[in-house]
Amino acid sequence: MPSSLIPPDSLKRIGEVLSGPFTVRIELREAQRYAYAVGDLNPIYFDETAAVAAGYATLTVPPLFLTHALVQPKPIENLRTDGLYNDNASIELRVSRMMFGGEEWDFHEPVCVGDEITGTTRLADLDEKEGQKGSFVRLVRETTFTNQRGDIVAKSRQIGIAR
Amino acid sequence: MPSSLIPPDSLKRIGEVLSGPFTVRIELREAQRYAYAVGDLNPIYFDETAAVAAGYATLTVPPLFLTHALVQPKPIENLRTDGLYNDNASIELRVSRMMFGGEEWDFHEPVCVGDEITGTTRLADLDEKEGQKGSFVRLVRETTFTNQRGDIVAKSRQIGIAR
Amino acid sequence: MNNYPTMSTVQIGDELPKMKKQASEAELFLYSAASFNPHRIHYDRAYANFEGHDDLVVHGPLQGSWLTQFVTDWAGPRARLLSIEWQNRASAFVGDELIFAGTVTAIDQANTSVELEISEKNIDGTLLMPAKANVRLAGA
Amino acid sequence: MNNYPTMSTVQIGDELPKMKKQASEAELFLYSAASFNPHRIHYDRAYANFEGHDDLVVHGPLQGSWLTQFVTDWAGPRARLLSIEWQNRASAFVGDELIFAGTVTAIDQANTSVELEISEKNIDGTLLMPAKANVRLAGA
Repeated sequence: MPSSLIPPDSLKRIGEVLSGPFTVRIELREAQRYAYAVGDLNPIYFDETAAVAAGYATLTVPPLFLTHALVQPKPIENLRTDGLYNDNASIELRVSRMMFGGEEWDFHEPVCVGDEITGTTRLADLDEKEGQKGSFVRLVRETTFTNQRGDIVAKSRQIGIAR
Repeated sequence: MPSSLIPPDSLKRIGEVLSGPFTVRIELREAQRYAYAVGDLNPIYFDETAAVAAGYATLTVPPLFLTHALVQPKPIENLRTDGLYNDNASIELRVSRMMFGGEEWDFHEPVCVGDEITGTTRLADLDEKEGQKGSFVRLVRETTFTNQRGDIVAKSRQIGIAR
Repeated sequence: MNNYPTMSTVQIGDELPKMKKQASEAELFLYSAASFNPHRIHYDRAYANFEGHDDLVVHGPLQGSWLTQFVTDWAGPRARLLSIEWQNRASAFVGDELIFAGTVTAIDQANTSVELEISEKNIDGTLLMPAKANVRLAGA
Repeated sequence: MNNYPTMSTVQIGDELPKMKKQASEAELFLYSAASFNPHRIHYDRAYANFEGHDDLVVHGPLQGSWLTQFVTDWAGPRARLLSIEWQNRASAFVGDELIFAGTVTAIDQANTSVELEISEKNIDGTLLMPAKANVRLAGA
């Protein structure tokens, strides 16, 4: 059955790189601003002695900060009315609303301040499902994060629900 | 004549260090986010070739970014109702409202990405004046910015008006 | 010494100490700023209403970071979060009191890790985010 | 080649090309974020009203950075801003059309620099920020 909500050209994009690879250095101040904003005062983000005592090479960072560390500065010319940016990561769908459905993370290696992290995001999955409120689209963006030694440090799957 | 708006203990603070010295590295991404937010797309902030052609060692940064580069991450526990932080830089005054009066900047040396900038802010001036709408307080915070070679790169004077 | 769980002390059914979060307008702003997210539904009430939200929306990833904090506060700094996942079932809004609760549901002695089931609810008892996490405990 | 002013071409009375700025809610947010300033008067309309402001307030330092951009756009990348100062006479609010204008008021051949008088006005013609700048021009 052809999908009513997903144009064929969008289906063909499964597997495509949506953003990256981008490489950034994990910055102390960005990570600490993030931890403070979350209200997470874990000493392994603020006190090098505590981080080393906990088995880290130096200060580590909140696990989910990785997503945000990769965000590239963008010009305001690309702002949309909703405050988000126009970018190539948008997938064309016959829907009126995209919602945040959830996330799945796997952590493989610690990430510390000063690490050079490379992130690449792909369209991992895109399909139409039937729910109680009718058809909806499930869209999965998977990001693989590697460090300067080539180790995969984490993978995230961000699930979008569109209807 | 004794000042009616400035308590004697506050007057004694003239010359006192209000914040710093803090040393920060000028970060490319922070500076570019600032330039984008201002809408200032000068190539000397984004294109290393253009910056070098204009006489800089590498990418330079918007002149007024210096103030913000020095802002320290702070815990949300210290947030006030107005969204600002409680800190020691507050000067006790018998006034109900503090307004931004203006700024004065002198630039001595270029500042480039990667520079280590140290900033120290002092209470440079505090006096009571008579205006058309009655007495007001003029408060001047002066910040001196030096680089990793010990050169003074800039000075700023931020003027607050309180009544 | 501390009271963090270890593989020898942890038991199936152990409950994590509850955690409460309640974000103000300024705290939502700070998270938007720290996560480089200019989406107006998190700081512009009129725009959030225009998009059909009752009030300023608490970011999904902020709640995700609260879930990770809930686990790591319990497990201690020497533990390692191995995985976490959550679903967004309903929105949280500025000022909402949010309660995090969790239970140890499985213990893997070979992997020195435990599985947790976690819930984030508002004070009406509405389940906002069900979550699961795996964490390797420190010590022996 | 370009049309940036040099010490041999600049004349007293030269006018800088006018510049217009108009900041949306999202742009004010982005400046608050980029300048690490959580003050609610810049993103929380109800709070701005509570403090007596007609609407979201445009940051003074943002207008200051617009003033520096106004000068450096005219002077070109090889010029050097030596000093700038401005006074905050009246507030600018989200969505206001702001017009920057300026004139060369003095030329210092020995210092290879010029002095500028600048104004930022809203479309009612209200002077929001009078400013002065000194800039060293490139070339000869």
